[in-house]
Amino acid sequence: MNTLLQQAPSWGTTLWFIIAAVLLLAVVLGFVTYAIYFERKVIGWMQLRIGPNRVGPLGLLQTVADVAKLLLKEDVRPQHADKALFTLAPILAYAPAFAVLAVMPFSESIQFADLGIGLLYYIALSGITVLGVITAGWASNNKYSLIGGLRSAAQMISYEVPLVMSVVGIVLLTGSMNLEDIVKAQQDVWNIVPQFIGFAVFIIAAQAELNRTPFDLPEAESELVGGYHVEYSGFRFAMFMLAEYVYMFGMGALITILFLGGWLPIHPSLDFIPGIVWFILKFSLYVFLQFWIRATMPRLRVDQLMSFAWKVLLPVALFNILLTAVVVSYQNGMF
Amino acid sequence: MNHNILTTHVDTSSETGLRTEEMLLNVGPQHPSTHGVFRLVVKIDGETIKEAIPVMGYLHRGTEKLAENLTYTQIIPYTDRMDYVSAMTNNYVLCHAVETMMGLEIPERAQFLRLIAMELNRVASHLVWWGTYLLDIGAMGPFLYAFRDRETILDLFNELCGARMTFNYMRVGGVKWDAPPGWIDKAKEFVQYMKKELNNYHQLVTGNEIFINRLRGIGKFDTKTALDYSLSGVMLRSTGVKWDLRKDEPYCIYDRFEFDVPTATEGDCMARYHLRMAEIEQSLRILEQALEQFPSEGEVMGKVPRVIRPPAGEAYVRIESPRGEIGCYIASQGKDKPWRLKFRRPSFTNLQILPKLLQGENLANMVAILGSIDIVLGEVDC
Amino acid sequence: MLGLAKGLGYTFKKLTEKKVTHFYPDVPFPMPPRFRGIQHFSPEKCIVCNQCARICPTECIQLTGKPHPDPEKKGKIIDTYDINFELCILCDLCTEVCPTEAIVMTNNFELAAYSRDELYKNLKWLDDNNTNVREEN
Amino acid sequence: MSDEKRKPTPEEKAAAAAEARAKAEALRKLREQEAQVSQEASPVEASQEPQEKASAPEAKPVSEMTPEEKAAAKKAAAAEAIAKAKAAKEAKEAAEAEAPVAEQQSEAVATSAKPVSEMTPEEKAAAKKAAAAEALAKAKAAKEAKEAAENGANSASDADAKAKAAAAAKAKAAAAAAAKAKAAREAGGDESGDDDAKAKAAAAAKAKAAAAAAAKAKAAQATGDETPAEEAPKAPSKNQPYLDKYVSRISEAFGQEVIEASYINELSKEVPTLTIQNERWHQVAQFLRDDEQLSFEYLSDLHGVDYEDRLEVYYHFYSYKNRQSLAVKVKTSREESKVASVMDLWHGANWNERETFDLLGIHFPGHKDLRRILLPDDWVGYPLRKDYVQYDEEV
Repeated sequence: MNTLLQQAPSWGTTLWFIIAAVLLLAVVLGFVTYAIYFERKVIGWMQLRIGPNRVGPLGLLQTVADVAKLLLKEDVRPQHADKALFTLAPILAYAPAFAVLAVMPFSESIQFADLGIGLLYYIALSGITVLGVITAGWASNNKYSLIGGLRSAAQMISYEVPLVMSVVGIVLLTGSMNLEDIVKAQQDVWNIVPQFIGFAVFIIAAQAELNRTPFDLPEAESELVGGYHVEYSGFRFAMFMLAEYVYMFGMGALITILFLGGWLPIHPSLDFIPGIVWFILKFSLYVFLQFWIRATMPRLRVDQLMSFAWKVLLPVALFNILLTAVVVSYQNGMF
Repeated sequence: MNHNILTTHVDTSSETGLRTEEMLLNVGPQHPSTHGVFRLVVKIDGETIKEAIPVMGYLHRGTEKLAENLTYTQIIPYTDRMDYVSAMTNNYVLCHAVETMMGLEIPERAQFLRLIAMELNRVASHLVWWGTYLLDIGAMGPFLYAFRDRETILDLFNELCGARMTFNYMRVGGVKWDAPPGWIDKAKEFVQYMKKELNNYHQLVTGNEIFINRLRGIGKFDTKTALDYSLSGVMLRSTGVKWDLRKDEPYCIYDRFEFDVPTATEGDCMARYHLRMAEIEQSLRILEQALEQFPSEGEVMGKVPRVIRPPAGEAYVRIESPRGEIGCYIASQGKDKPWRLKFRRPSFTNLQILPKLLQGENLANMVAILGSIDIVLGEVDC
Repeated sequence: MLGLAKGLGYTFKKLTEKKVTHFYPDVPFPMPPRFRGIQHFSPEKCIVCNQCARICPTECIQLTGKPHPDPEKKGKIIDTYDINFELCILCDLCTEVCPTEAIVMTNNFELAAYSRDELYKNLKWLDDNNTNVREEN
Repeated sequence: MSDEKRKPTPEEKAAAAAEARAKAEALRKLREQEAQVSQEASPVEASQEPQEKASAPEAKPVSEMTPEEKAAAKKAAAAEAIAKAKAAKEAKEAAEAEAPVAEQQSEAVATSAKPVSEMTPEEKAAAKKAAAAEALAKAKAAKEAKEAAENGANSASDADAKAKAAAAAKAKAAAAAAAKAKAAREAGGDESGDDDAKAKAAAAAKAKAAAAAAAKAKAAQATGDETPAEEAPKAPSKNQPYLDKYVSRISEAFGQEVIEASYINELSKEVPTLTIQNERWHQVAQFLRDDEQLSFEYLSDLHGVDYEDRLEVYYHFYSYKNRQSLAVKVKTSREESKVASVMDLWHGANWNERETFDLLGIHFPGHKDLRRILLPDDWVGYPLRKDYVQYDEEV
């Protein structure tokens, strides 16, 4: 892939890019389909239900059926909605979530673009998603949507800060923003050990970034009925759902890379297992944690959410940076 | 609705020139957290509630008017549909009112069956509350755990009277069915199970820091306000008034059993949460004793005239429903149909304090406060 | 944090616990003997005393009688008997007052229909609804 | 119905008095036996005692008192309270002394009755005598069970404060000299009540024939018999004293006329029930809430009833402080139905009044937000009225 990127653009390379993108999209869609299935099953089991089991064997085609239903649905748009923005919003939400996947090194060989500043790229792009959410909230011309959209803006922007701060420690340790370098630097010990504080902050902030329990305020169904996507239905709604899960995919991948050693095995002696399997294992662990939390936690309140970000997470993240800086300096023999 | 809430205030900041406007938000009639068809018009400034006006009546079926053309036996199925989460207490309050007027003797066994049914129903009702309240707060798991256990109670009721929610179980002078064989043992088993399960509930929710932070100090009021607003049940007890009609004006055979009336002094949502959980415990305690002492034989229907005609006059009785004080007023003219029947519905009366509690609160607290009042819309609208 | 962890522990334990889901449409749901389902009506037992129609709180029962075909016998026999299941609340009062147990409850409860008109059940339908008849009335 | 409930007591008393006067103890024995059975018997039986000792005519005014004198009820209550307090004290003493001879008791009664008769006019004196008799009954019971007497003392003592105030303010002020003269005349002795012996002599005017020994014996007997009956309260209903208290407090503050009727509602768990004059309802309501001894701070229920010739609003109050219930009814006409709102006193009345307005069309002047609550705003008519016909646009 990297060699392709470095070639002069031609029809041939463009075709390859498109094929690669479609392939990734297919993988991601497959993930989303089964992430939703898995989520429903896991939460079902935890709630003593059996989850989807009607469509296909063990209900495996449930999500497929759901998507088919959404695609076949009438495209409803509120009369007084802002037409252009209303149409644009789902795309705006989905596109960046998908674009961030480009820099993810899923294994040593599977990576689409090896950017030197992969981490920065990820963070910068993921910030755009909030635009889609806020646009959706505004364009729907619905009060619940608006509140949801604005909550979302406040929340995502606030949590972006501790999220970024928490990974600075890793950057300090590794001395690189390249995701592949970061993984390779974890050869001896995963970042979760030296950067545990950063990990804790990151996982909490990531939860908020993803708008998932216990930070699912923008779509809090018991308060805001459905938040920013309350007026969306059919395919447009599917886009939002997709964005949410793709974003989760991205976040899962990032957390695996940053803290869990990416494709590296748990012990060098287990090297014979392909890296991608390790990656998927660690990644699934995170996704499972997501569902587990969702089955357990109640939701925070807006003001608590905001003060938590600024008064707890941010100072902790800053402290982590300081600590890491001191340790790194010490190791480098500055003291 | 000609109310000044409809006028929203537009404000222009003198410094920035930014125009801000209050927003009217219709919460309901179809909203996940109103637990039925209840509408709340809130005027919000940002997410702060400036004013709230409850609008109800979407479920008004005119039970009181219908009752004027029905015999007392016929009214009983209608009471099932008032507070459909704890229909047994509704059944009882009507029968109790008629029995008080007529001075009827209720057979011992029927008394026990009534009490057991009511207490089981109280547990079931609080379980529903627990589940739905946590759903309001944003946790979806507890709902299903609570409903699983409630299911056991409903199955017990199904065996007892052939229906899961609309029991139509009690009759003036007794109850319709005796306990089927083995039912008492099943109930005993459930009580033991529930006692254990209750600890799990606490483990799952009560200690949860997010949950505690959501509830503590929210929806606070003091005893004076509670009395002023005619609050009853847990709403009143959460302010420190030790008042439970089961204890203080014993009806049925509650005076034979040992139980405590849990009270709290904080008067906030957390206090009400703890009280309801403690009430489940106390109900289980009563059930344990009642099931133990359940008479091995006896009639379940007292001697009742073929046509029930309470003497001319009026009566008002009140009992403790899971939601508070449920009252029944009957004005009789000596006929077989009531001249006027009125239910004092605890949900309706308790809901009155909502606009006061919501003032200045965050929108997210709205659901927490509304949920902690524990309303059933079938009862509010009657 | 301890509270959160406890909660997580509880839900994790539940992951493998026995599920409580009923496989309802696939496996019929057994109802206890006293269950109040759709009524069964046996015309030969009915003495047209009208008590069921009178006790019905929603007035969903309509019936007419005709003179006994055998002129020797007194009384009436049932001619038409309709229950409107749009109104019926299955409160059990009609079976309670019936002196001959002509109308009894069954354990059947599936009444869904695509049209409201289908919910008017006549004598024949009620007579044919003779499975799972309740024994204790 | 309301008056019927109230009347029997004085009437029966009067009847009993007449009988006592005319007849001998044989009848009394019967009544004493009855005392075990009926609750009412205890005051009835007790009221005979002073009538034997004091002169008979005094008993008569008891029955006349209610219709005639405005404040009579209140005073009677006050007197009752005093007597109770005294009786309780004496009962205690008696109990402590452990000399439960009937003679001492009758003396005790006489002494307790004495100061009362000194300070009030004839009716009041009579009332007090009646009360004193009750006290005697109590004293007897006390002799049997010390605890009972102490309870009586407790209950009487809170009544005592108010009763004394009332009696001192009104009863004493009532022309003491004339009263004394009258009382003296009626009692048949100049210095009646001054001395035990004299009181006894006066009382003995008619009942002299009934030998003291026999009376004492019976009294002693009665004490034994009465014990179970004494557990049930002294009045026909256990709530009668409360009703009396409410009536006296309210009529003291607003005059008798604000209470249109007062009775114990036997059908409704014996709740004291008052019918209050519509025009002054709001003042009375305020008094009900704010008065120290009433303090009905909780409005349990509020609703209306259509009686075809009138509308009634029914209130059910509860006092958490005193642990007592009270039902109040306010009548209004069907055509121009108006009952003052109590929303400013009990917020809990807010929606209940709206509901009553919605369904019965009773207006509550003073309510801040009287709109329909359950029915749509454009609903025509008031469904719970008996003549309601649903409005049909097409007709």
